[in-house]
Amino acid sequence: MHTELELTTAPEVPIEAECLSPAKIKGLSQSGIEHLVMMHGNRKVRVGDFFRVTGNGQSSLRLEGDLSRVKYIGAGMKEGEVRVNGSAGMHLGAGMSGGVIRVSGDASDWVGPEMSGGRIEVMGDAGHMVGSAYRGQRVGIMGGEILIHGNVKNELGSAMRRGLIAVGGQAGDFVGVNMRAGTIVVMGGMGIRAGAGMVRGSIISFEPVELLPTFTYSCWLRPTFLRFYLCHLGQSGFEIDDDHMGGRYRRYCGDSVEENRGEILVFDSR
Amino acid sequence: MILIPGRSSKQGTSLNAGKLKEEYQTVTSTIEMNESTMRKLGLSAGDRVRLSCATGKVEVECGKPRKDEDLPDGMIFIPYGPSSSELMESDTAGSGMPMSKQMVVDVECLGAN
Amino acid sequence: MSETKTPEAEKDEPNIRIVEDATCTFCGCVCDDMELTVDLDANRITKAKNACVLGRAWFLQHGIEDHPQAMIEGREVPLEEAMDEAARILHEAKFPITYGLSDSPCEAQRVAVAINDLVRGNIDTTTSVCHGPSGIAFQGVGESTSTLGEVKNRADLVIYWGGNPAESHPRHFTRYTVTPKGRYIPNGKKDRYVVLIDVRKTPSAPVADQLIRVKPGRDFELLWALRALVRGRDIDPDIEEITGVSREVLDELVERMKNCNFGVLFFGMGLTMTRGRHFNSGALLALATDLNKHTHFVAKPVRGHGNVTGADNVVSWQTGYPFGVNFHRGYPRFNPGEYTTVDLLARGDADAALMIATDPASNFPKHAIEHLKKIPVISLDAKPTYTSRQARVAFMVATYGINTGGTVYRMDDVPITLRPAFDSPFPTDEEVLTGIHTRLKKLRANGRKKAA
Amino acid sequence: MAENGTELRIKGGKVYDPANGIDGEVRDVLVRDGRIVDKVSGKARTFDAHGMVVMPGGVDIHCHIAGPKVNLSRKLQPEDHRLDVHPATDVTRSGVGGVTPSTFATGYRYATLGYTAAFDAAVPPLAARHVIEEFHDTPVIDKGFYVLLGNNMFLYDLLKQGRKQDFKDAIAWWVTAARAAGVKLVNAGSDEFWKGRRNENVTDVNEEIDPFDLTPLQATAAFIEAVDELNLPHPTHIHCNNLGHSGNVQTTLDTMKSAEGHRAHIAHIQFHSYAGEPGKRVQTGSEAIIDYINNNENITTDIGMVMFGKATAMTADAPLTWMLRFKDTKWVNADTECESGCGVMPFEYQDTNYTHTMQWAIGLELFLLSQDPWRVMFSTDHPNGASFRTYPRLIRLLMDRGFRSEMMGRVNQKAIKNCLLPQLDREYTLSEIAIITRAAPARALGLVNKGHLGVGADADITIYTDDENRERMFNAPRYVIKAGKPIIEDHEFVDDHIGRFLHTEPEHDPAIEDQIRPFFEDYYSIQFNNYRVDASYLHDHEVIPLRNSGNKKKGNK
Repeated sequence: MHTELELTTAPEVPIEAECLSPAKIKGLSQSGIEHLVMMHGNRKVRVGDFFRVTGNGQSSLRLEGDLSRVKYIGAGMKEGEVRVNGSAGMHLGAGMSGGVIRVSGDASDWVGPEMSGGRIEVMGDAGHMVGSAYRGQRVGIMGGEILIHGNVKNELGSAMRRGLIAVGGQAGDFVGVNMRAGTIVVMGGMGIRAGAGMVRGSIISFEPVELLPTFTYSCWLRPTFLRFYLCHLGQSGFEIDDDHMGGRYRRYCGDSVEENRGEILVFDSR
Repeated sequence: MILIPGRSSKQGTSLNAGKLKEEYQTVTSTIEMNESTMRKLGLSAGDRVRLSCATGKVEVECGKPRKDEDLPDGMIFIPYGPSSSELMESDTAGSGMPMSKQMVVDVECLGAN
Repeated sequence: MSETKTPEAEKDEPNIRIVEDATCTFCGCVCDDMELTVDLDANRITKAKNACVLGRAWFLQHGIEDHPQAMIEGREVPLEEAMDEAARILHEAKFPITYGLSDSPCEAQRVAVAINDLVRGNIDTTTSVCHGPSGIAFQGVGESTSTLGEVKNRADLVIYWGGNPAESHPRHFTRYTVTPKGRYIPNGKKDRYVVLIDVRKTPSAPVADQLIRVKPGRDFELLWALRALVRGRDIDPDIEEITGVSREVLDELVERMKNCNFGVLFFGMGLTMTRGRHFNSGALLALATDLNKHTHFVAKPVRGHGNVTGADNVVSWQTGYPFGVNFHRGYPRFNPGEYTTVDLLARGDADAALMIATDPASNFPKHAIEHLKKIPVISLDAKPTYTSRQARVAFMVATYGINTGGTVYRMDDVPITLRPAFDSPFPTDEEVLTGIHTRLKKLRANGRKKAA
Repeated sequence: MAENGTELRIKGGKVYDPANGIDGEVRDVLVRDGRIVDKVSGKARTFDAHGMVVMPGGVDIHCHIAGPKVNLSRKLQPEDHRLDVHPATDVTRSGVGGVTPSTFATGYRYATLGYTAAFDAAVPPLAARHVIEEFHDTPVIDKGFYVLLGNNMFLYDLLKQGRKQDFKDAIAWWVTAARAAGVKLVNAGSDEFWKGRRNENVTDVNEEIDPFDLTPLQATAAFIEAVDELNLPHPTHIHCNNLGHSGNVQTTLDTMKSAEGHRAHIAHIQFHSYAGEPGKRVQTGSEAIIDYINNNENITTDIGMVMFGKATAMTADAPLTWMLRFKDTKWVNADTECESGCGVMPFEYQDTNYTHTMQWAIGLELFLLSQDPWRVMFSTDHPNGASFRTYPRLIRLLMDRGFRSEMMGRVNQKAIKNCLLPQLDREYTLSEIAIITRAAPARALGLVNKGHLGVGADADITIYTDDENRERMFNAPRYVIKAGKPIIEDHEFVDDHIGRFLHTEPEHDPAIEDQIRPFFEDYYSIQFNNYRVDASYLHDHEVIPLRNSGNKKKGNK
C-alpha cells in the first residue's frame, strides 16, 4: 500500500516540500495530505494546490511527474520509502537517517546532504555535491548509501565521514575532497583532483585517474573488502563485471598534505 | 584553444565613458593571441574571427599579436564583456561562479574585416 | 557630512572647488588621497591629482548626462511613479531577486537587504562572480590576513597569484604593497622580494623580482604541492610536467616563504574563476595559514569593485552570510549554487529582479541573460547599461563617491567615508531604495489588514 | 525614544534597585518621556507587575558584538547560523543566531534576556566606523565600545620618548576620534612579537619590547595612569598578558599592582586566574586573585565565565588563538596596521575536558569568593567564554547551590577534585544579581542614568515573572521597556527600537594632531583627514560625562 502524489500543476518557481516524506504524511487522511504546507518561492501553498493525492498517509510514498523543481523531497526521513517516478529537485533526502528513496530519473545538486543512514538510489544522473557537506561544515555524511546509476558532477562525497557512495557513470572533479572516512566507488571515470585533502577513506575508480602530486603509489592489491562492496552493488542493479570484482588495483596513498592515510584504488588489470 | 577573459586598463577606462558607447564595445570584442598561435591559425590583426563552444558563438576581431613569452600558445585573451558572456557556461558547480576564465573554444577565421 | 576645503583660488574663480582627500571608488583599492578640481559651472571634474589611469577616467569622464530620472518600459515617468511600480513588482513576485550592490555605498546596501527581508526575496552581490569562491574557501579554512598598511610597513615578501594589478588595480603596487616605504621597510621596494605567479606574462610582470609561470588550470596542483613541501611532505617528482614549474623553483620559493619576516599572498580571479574555483582560493588561504608555523604570513584577495567589500560586510552583519542569501522562509539562508544570481537566472528560478549598479545583461553567462529578458527587471544605474536598456523600471541614480557621500570598505575591510565633488540632479540609490522600501512596508501592512 | 507624553505605571512589582537601596520592595515604577519620574497622570498606561520582579535593564560591560572580528566570525560559520534561525516578525527584522548572531538577532536576543545596553570590548580605531555602522543595525539596546590602544605604535613611540603629556593628549584624541566609551589594552606589547618576530608572544611582562625600550608592564601602567588622569568615565579596560596560560596568576597580580592606586578594570579575569606551571595542567588561582581584588578598591573586574558548549575565540590577542588552534581548525588572523592584531576561531568547551571544567569552576569560584559585587561583575566575554545566551543558566548557577552541585556531578571529576568550587556554599541573592548584571557595570562605565530606577534614570526596565528556577526566569522577561517604550509584552516583541550610541569626549590639546599627522602619513594607508569618525555616524547618541565633571549631558537628545 502506498500513497500516490501526482504533480499536476507545474510550479512557476521552485517548491520546497520537506513534507513529502513518509513520517510527515503517515496517518493523515487524503485531505490532510492535501493541506500540508509547502513553500512555492516565498509563498505558502498546500500540497493539494500542485499535486493530485490518491490514498491516505502510508509509509510508502509514490511521487509522479517532473519534480525537478521540487526541493527537499524525503528530507529528514527516518523510515519508509519514497519513490519518484520522474526527476527530483535539490536537497533530495537531506538529513535522512533511515528508509529508502528511489528516483527513476535524474536528481539535482545536493543529494543526501547531512545523511546519517538509509539509502538513496538515483537511476539517472545527479548534480554537484552529491553526499556532501554544506558550506562551512567540516564533516559531511555520517552514514548510509547513495547509489547513482548515471553521472554526477563535482564534489562527490566531500568531507564524508562514513557510508558508501557509488556512481555507475562518470564523476566530476574533486571526488571525495576533504574526505574523513568512508568509501566512494566510481565506475565510469572521474575528473581531476580526486581525494584532495582526504584524511582517511577509500576512493575506488574503475578507470584511470589523474592524481594530485601529493598522492604516491604504494602497491597493487586485490582488495577483499571491495568484493563485498561490489557484490552488494551488483545486487543493487549496477553491472559489475568479473574483472573489476576480482581484479588487481593500484593503490595510491594520500593526501600527503594531510596524514597520508587515505587511499585511491585504481583498477589496473584482471 | 583556451579563452581567458580578463580585465584590461582599456576596458576599465572605456567602462567609464559608458557601456553602450562604441569604445567599450570595440574593446570587449577584440581578442589577443601570441604571434605563433596567430601564424598557426593564419590570422593577422584586424581579421574577423568566430569563437564557438557548446554554449554559443560570437564574432570578434583579432587584435595585434602579443609576444610569445607574454601569452602562451593556444591561449586567447579577451576583455570581459558581452562577447565573453555569449560563450560562458552557466553551471557554477555549487559555487555561484560560472567558469569565466578558462573556456574551451573553437576558433574559425572569417577573413579580413 | 564631509569637509571640503575651499582654497584661496576660489576668490578669483568662484566656480572652482578643490576637494582634498576624496576617495576613488572605481576599484577595490579605494584610494582616498584624491585631490579633485571641480568646475562647478560645468558639473565636471577637471583634474584628479593622484589618480591612476582608471581613476582619471572615472573622475574626468563623469558628467551629468541628459537622461530621465526614471523610466518605465522606456517611457519617462515621475520618480514617484517608478518607485510605485518597482514596489508593486517586488511585492507581487514569488521569487524576487536583488543583485549588484558593489558600486553602492553601505547606506544603500543596508536598505537593499531590508527590502529583501521584507519581501522575502533573495539578495546576492557581485561577490558571487568575483571572490565568492574565496568566501566559500574562507568558510572552510579561515584566513590569515591584514590591512594594506601592515603590508606596507612589514612585508618583505610579496607574492601575487593569478592577478594583474598593473591593469586592474594600478596603484596597488605603488600605494600599498611594493614601492612604499614602511616602518620596517625603510627602503621600499629594495627591502622586498616580489614574486608574480600567473599563466601569462602580464603587464604586472616588470615589478616582480621573479615570475613563475604556471600551466593554465594548474594553480591548484601548484598550491597543493607547495602546501605539502611547507609541511615537509613528499610530492610527485613529475611536478614540473604537471604544473610547468620545476622542483628547484618550488623548493626555493618554499624556503623563501618560510624564511621571510612577514609574507603576503595576494590573489586574483585567476584562481577563483578557473577550474577548481573555491578550492583554488582555499588552497592558497591554507598555504598562508600553514606558513604561520614558520613565520608571519597573510593572504588577501584583490577585490574588484569599489565597495564590493562593503557589500560583503553589510550582508554579513545583517544576515550572517556574505552573499547569496535567501529570505523565502522569513529568515536568511545561504547556499552558493542555489541562491546565487547566475544560478537563479540560468535555472529560471527568479520571477523579478532588482539590479543595483550592475550590468548582468553584459557580463553574465548567456543562459542567465536569456532568463533576465523574460522577467520584470528594476535597474538602478549611474549610466545607461545593457541591463537598464531592457529593464521594465529603470532609475538613473547619482554616482557614488562623485555625487554622493556614504561609506565604502576598501578591499582590506577598512571603512572610508566618501567626499562628494558636486551635486547631481539624480537621486541617490539610497533614496530610491528607501522610497521603494517605504512603499513595500505600506503594501505589506495593507496585505496584513486584508488578511485580518 | 518614546514620544513625548508617553506615560507608564508599572504597578505592584517587587523592585530590585540596589543603587537606590531598594531590595525587593513592592512599589510602583513610573515613567514619562523615556525617563523614570515620581509622578504620572491618570492617563498613564498601567502594567500590572504583581508577583513579578522589576529590575533596571541589564548592562553588559564586556562582550564582542560588532565590527570586523565579529563579522569575520559570522562569515566564517554558516554552519552555526543554519541551525539557529531568527525569523522576522511584523515589527522586527530577521537574522540568524548561533554563537555570533547577525546584528538584528544580537539586539533582539539581548532584549529577550532583559539586557538594554552592551559594550563591545575591542575595536581598533581604524574599524570604529564599521562598528558604529553595525550598531545602527543592532536594535533595542544602547551600545558603545572601548578602543584598542594597547599596541598602538604611535603611543608606544611617545612612551619610548618619555613624552607623557603628549601620550595623554594622544589617548584622549584617539578616544574622541574613534568615538569610544573607554580605552582597552589587549596583551599589551604583543603585536611586535606576533607580527614582527614570526608569531612569537610576550611571555614575561618585564621583558623589553623591541624597539620601544619598554616592558609590557610599564606600558600598561602608563595607560592606567593617563586614562585615570584624563577622568574618563571608565578606567583602562585591561586584557592582561598571558591569557589562558597556566601560572598566569602572577602576571595578573603584577598588572593589578601596576595600577598603584589608579583605577583599572581587569577584563574576563577568569582567563587570568590560573595557577600551576606554564605548559602544565591548569590549577585554580581564584583565591589569590580575588583576595587582591577584595582588598584593593581601585580594581574592578568582570569575570568572563565559561559555559560548556559552542563558543568562538575572538580577540585582539592573535597569538592566543594560534596557541588554541587544534589540528586544522579554521582560524582567522587579521592584523590592523599600527594598531592591533586579531584572532578568531570556533571553539567548544566540553564538560568532559579537565581544562574546560577548571575554567568553568574558576569563574564560579571568583564570584562566590567576591566580597564586593559592585566591583566584580558578570560577563562571559561573549562569545569567548560562552554565548551571551547562557547568562540565565550562569545566573542560576550563582543563585542555586543545588543546581550547582548537580552540574558538578556531570563534569570532569578530576577538575572538580582540584578546585575549590565544592567547598563554596554561597548563593547570590536577586539583589546581588541586579548589582553584578546592572548596577555595577553601569557605575563602572560612568553611566549615571543607567543601572538604576531612581528619578531621572533612563526608563530601561525589565520585568520578570518570579520563578524559583532562575534560569527560566532570566531567560524570558515578561516585559522589556526601553527608553520608556514597551518593546516586549507578554514575551512577544511589540515594537522595534534602534537604541542609542554611547561615547565619551575627554579634553585634550588639539595640537596633538600635528604630532600624529606625520606619523600617520608615513605608516598608515589611509589619509589622516579620513580617519576620524565624523558626526554623521552618530545618529541618536549620548556623550558619557567625564568623572568629576558634574552631571552634564550632551548628545542630540
